[in-house]
Amino acid sequence: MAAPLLELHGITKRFGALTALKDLSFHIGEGEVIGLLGDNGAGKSTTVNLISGIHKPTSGHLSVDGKQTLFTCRTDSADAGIETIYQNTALVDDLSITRNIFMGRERTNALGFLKEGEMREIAMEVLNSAVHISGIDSPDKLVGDLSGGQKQAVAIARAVYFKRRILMLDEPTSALSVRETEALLSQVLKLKAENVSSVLVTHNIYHAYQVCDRFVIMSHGTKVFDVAKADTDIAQLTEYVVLT
Amino acid sequence: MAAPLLELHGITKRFGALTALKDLSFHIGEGEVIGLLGDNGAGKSTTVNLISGIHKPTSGHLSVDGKQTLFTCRTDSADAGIETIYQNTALVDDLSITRNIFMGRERTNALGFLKEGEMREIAMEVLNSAVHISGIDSPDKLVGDLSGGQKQAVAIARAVYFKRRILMLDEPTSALSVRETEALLSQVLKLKAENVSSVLVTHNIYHAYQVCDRFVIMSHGTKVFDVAKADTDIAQLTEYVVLT
Amino acid sequence: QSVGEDEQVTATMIIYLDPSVQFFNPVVRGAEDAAAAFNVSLDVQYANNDPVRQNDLIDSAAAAGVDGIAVAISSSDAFDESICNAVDQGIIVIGFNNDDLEGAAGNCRQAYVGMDEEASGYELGQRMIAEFGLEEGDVVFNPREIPEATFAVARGGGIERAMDEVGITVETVRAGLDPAEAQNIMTQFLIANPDVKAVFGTGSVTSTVGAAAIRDAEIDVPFAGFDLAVEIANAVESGEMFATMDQQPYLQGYHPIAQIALAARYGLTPTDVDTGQGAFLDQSRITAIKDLIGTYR
Amino acid sequence: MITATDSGSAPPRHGPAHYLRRFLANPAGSIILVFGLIQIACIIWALLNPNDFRYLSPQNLAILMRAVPVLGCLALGVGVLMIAGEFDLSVGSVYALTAIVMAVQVTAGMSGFLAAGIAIAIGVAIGVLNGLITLRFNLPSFIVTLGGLLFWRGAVLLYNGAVQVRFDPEPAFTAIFAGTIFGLNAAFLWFLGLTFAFYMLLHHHRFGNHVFATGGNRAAATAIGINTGRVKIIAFAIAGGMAAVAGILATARVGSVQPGQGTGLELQAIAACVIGGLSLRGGRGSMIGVFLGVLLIHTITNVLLLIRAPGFYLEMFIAVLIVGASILNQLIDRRGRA
Amino acid sequence: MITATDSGSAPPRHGPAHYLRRFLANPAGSIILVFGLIQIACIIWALLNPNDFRYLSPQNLAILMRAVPVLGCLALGVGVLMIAGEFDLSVGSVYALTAIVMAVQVTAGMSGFLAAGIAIAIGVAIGVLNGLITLRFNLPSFIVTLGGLLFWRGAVLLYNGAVQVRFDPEPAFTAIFAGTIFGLNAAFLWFLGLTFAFYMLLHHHRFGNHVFATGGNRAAATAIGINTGRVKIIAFAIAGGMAAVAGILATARVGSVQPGQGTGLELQAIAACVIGGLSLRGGRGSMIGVFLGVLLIHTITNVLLLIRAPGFYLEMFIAVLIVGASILNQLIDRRGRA
Ligand SMILES: Nc1ncnc2c1ncn2[C@@H]1O[C@H](COP(=O)(O)OP(=O)(O)OP(=O)(O)O)[C@@H](O)[C@H]1O
Ligand SMILES: Nc1ncnc2c1ncn2[C@@H]1O[C@H](COP(=O)(O)OP(=O)(O)OP(=O)(O)O)[C@@H](O)[C@H]1O
Ligand SMILES: [Mg+2]
Ligand SMILES: [Mg+2]
Repeated sequence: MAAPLLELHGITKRFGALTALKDLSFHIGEGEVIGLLGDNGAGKSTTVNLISGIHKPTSGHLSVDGKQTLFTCRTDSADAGIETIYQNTALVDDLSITRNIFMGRERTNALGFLKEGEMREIAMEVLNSAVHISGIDSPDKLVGDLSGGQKQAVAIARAVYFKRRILMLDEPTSALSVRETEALLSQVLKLKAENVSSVLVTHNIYHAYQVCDRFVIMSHGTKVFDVAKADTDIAQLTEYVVLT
Repeated sequence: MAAPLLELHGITKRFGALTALKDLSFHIGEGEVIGLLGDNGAGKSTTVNLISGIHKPTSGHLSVDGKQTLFTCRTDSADAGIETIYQNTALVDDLSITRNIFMGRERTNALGFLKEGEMREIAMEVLNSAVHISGIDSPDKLVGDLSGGQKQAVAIARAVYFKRRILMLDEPTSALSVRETEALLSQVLKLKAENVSSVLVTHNIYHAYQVCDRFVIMSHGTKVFDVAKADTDIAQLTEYVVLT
Repeated sequence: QSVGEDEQVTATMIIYLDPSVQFFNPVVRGAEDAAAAFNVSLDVQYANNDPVRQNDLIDSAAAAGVDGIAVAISSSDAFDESICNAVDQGIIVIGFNNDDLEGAAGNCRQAYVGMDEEASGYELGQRMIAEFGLEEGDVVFNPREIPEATFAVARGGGIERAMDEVGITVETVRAGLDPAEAQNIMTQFLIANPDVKAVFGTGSVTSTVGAAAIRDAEIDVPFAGFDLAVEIANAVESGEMFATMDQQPYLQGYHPIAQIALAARYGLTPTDVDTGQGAFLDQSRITAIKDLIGTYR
Repeated sequence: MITATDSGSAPPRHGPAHYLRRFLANPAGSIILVFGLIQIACIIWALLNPNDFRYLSPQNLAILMRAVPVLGCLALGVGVLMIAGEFDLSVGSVYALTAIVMAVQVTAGMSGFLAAGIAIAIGVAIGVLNGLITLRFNLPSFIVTLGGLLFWRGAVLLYNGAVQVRFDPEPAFTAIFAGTIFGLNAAFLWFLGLTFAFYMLLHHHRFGNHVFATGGNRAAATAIGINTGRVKIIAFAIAGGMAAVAGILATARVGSVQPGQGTGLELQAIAACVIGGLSLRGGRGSMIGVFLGVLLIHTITNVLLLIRAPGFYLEMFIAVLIVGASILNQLIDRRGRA
Repeated sequence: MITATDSGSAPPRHGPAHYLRRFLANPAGSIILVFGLIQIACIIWALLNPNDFRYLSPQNLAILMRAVPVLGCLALGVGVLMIAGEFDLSVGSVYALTAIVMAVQVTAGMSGFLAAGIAIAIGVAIGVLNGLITLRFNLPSFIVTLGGLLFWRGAVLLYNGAVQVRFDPEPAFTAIFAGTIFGLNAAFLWFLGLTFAFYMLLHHHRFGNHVFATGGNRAAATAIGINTGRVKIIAFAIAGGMAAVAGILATARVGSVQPGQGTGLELQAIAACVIGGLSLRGGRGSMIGVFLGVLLIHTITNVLLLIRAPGFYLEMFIAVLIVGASILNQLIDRRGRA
């Protein structure tokens, strides 16, 4: 088999005196959907941020396509084809939906001036197709005026639109309604069919079981279980998540 | 039957041009657990904020124990015995867990000086009993350094500790792990046994069905369904939430 | 006294405004020349127009153990205690540029070197009245950089006294220290008040831009001011400006330091010096002085 | 979808209230309205009393055009930086320093244009330095640039002592920066042009989008891949460079530089920005707002001088009117949203 | 539970690095360390060169005690307000105004104590007014108090003209506010006492908890039932009142008031707070930090004066040293957290 898309090797991450991740290793294969599960404070978001280049590991390293590397900022991870939906959504409240979606990846002409009409249209289209969120009548609305679920939908729309090789989803459905949650999960499967891998962080084991191919369960900053869907069932997963 | 604990009468709430709630009426009985369901942007959080005194209605009014009233600030609703877990947690990141829990309701001596030792002990106890959250080793930790679920646990601990007559829970489990979610739901039932009413906002209909006595389903700012648990089932609820 | 023939005398000069005020350039130069001539180790400090800070400076100089202090006594009351403490400690204190309004009776300083700014304002006012025939009922304009600063109160007060005597009204406005902004404000005032019969600068900023403001407002009135700068000298020379008042600041720096050195080394008693003779500079006198501006004038 | 009206399927018809509301939803909407109302009041009054209130006299209009650009250029630069979430208190000192350097060089025989270029380069360099210290050591820019305020003010004295410097450039220089073009003051045209350039840069260019994102939520902007450090440093450089431009315009006009000039301009520039609707916390505002904020401050002073308000207490009236205009702005703004 | 060490069940033993880290985790930890280091350096130097560097001479210690309280009191008040999330730029003007009013009243025959009470009442009233305007119209306090800066400076002139006023209160007044008690300067004792009072109020009293909550996250504080408007107004009142206290101490010491005094003090006070670790965005900081910030600024000036640094460039040195101290502070702070 070819080298995995992305691999973590013995990653440790400390915040001052607190060790959030301890010697964590796992890999993400091509077209694979991984469920990253674990208790609150287990280190799931820290792992996602690390893979996105927001946090730098205290020790350990990553490899992309088998080549050892380190992400020092978000641009590095974007270059590696990683797109992330952050737990805290990472949106700028004072900017419009369109501008949030295209933030840092604006469509511009040769001089750097924005193609506003074009971006606006795409934004509207993405919002309507990727997530069927209600109540957003205009892509010019400020993100700060949206409801919790609407904000999350914008973050999802952005990541889905720019996805390339790996999509990281940190509790993407926490504020979503039943209908939108279903839509998102089927998006993940659709992307998988397009050979985009995903890492889904969630506390809902049913959702994870519904779409994931493999499960990585974390506890207190370490990996305690790493199993393919075929080799496990919901009961066992629940047991691992709850009891470790 | 006695007058309900709290009743909403024809509440309308506008934000500028947007009508978030339109002629909304429902009531909360004594010792009743209500599931407030609905799509993203349906107006659930707006309803919760309104009952908590954060938003003032554009028209309509409330009644508490049958007496007509209007909450103009959070203190009014606290006087009426309402305690809220907000969707955005409403915590001050730069303060410690203890200070967040006792914010605005500090234990002080006659001169207003804080009884820090006492509050610290209670905080620790509440965190350990109300929600069994992991990773919080000290109530002196700053809330800003906590994980998403840990923050939510602090907000829950605060509301549960100060609960009196009605507990409003706006998507309280969105960031919680399986274990903590179970703990919270059983808390709600325990409080019901102590005659504390609850309003649970959630997108997880299974959770709602597990603990609620009655369901209010909202769509586009209006109530579309109001039904006792005995008269419905999960399938019908899902249908209403998803299709309206 | 305490300092030997070959030892350095130490002295601190304390100026009440901030270092960017041009007026004190010749003062400092005079002090430095005296320091070089009399083997004095001199440091110059600036109080930035804050009496509390000036107290700190006097006290700090005393604490550092200098032999003498030259200080602009810009307040009649604020520095009495600090100066008396320094004198009690055996330090020679000489006032310059500004003195206690009660003179030697109001303060422990041993001598004063300077002139009377109120008097120079009064003199300029009288000369303008005489030269341009200002009369009762007229209005004159006297913009002030910082109206509450001592120099502005004294000079402006002198002008007002001269005008009052004839029944002329003095209009004033805060102009600030920024020349461009001062010029704007003065121009706008002149546009609004076309009946102004004469304009008086107060400090170096208003005196420098006054002629240009009159030009901008498209009116033609006489103008006079205070202090010396190349622009001011040019304006006086070209006739755009009637005259400017100077007070020989070089001497206000030279004398105090020289006197401190002589008093510390030989016990000579410091004495008052009046530097205000020959303050009035008009077209007839300006050319001779022009080249010395910024150094000795 | 939640709609504002119950009009069903027919396209809703909009009354004037609707358009007013849409106009006010524009970030600079309410300040445009306030400014417009004040101008209309002044103009009507001036037409009724042409002799007592010479607001519309050619001299007064000329003064307006000459007076506004200095504060205006400072405020544009400071405004960009404020939107990016940082302060620059050193602009007043940089303004004085660059002007002095330019004047001294011209006196020494350099061409005015070259000297102006050097002045701008120095301003930009100081801005970059402020930015590097702020970011490298994670300090509040308030402290760093307060240090800059004192330091560069001292550097002025170190460079050329406490003496006023004459500025006598070639006539072409004066014509381009202080002359009259098409009947308009050249400095004012520069200011207009720069306002337009900054408007385009901030509101319709990629860089501006990054500035708003950086100031609005730095953590989110970083998480999404914007190099917020670089954005901030460029914004610092712009503030420093615009301080130098202000110095050039002021010096070309007055023909001399005073070492103490520019004191307090930093607060005035920030005030103009805040009046124009910029948030002190960054991430919010518009360049048109800054432009009108500057014009509003000047109009207020101008009107007070024209109606011969007692000059001694002028600042009191200015204070009252500035706060009053801000209140009016806020009330209109609230009405637009409610 | 996630633990820092792998030590298993035995209680971990702590090395000095552990205690240093715990000390630095204290909000004022790193400024205490920076201040201590600078003091130790000065003291060693003074002991080695007792004649050239008279840092430890009784006279110099007396100056320290006389000089610190004025800026100190201003900074304490401004600091409380900054933690609550607002600015007050008018404190310098309020300081001058209240001092003038007090001096004029005493000259007119009033008792010094009564006049001081009136001064404080005026300061508090102005603070409340600032607060009401800021909150009622939802304006940035920056603009409102910038208006206040200009307005009250003008009011000084309106009240008593541009003349300085003698202050000759009863001897008891001078003894209590500027005399010597137990060998210590009375004003300094007041400052110490006020620092302690503010420390208790902010860090161990309910009100302080509300101040931190209001400044840290106003929406959350409101949602949880804190009357954030009231908290802010009280904080404004404290800032105004402390400006008056600073005026009283300054006037009692100097014996006269100048109408222009106090210009620029607002920025110095904010600088002292920021150096002491307060955030410009509110919600963070400690009163001990403010106290040490003031002492640090003064120590720097004092040392420069004692070594007779050239006054012409004094502010440049001060700027460099302030920024340097902030950098040191930040580096130590970061080390404590890393
Ligand atoms: N910036 C930080 N500073 C200090 N501690 C942090 C920081 N970020 C996270 N932590 C700590 O690291 C641990 C892991 O946090 P993380 O956010 O990764 O948990 P998580 O698994 O995502 O939890 P949740 O399910 O609640 O989101 C927690 O104990 C948290 O308190
Ligand atoms: N402060 C506000 N200003 C303007 N519009 C707002 C504001 N708060 C909410 N809204 C709008 O009101 C509508 C209802 O919002 P609300 O937060 O009540 O939804 P919700 O039912 O809680 O949704 P979710 O499940 O996503 O949390 C949304 O369309 C939202 O955009
Ligand atoms: Mg997480
Ligand atoms: Mg909600």
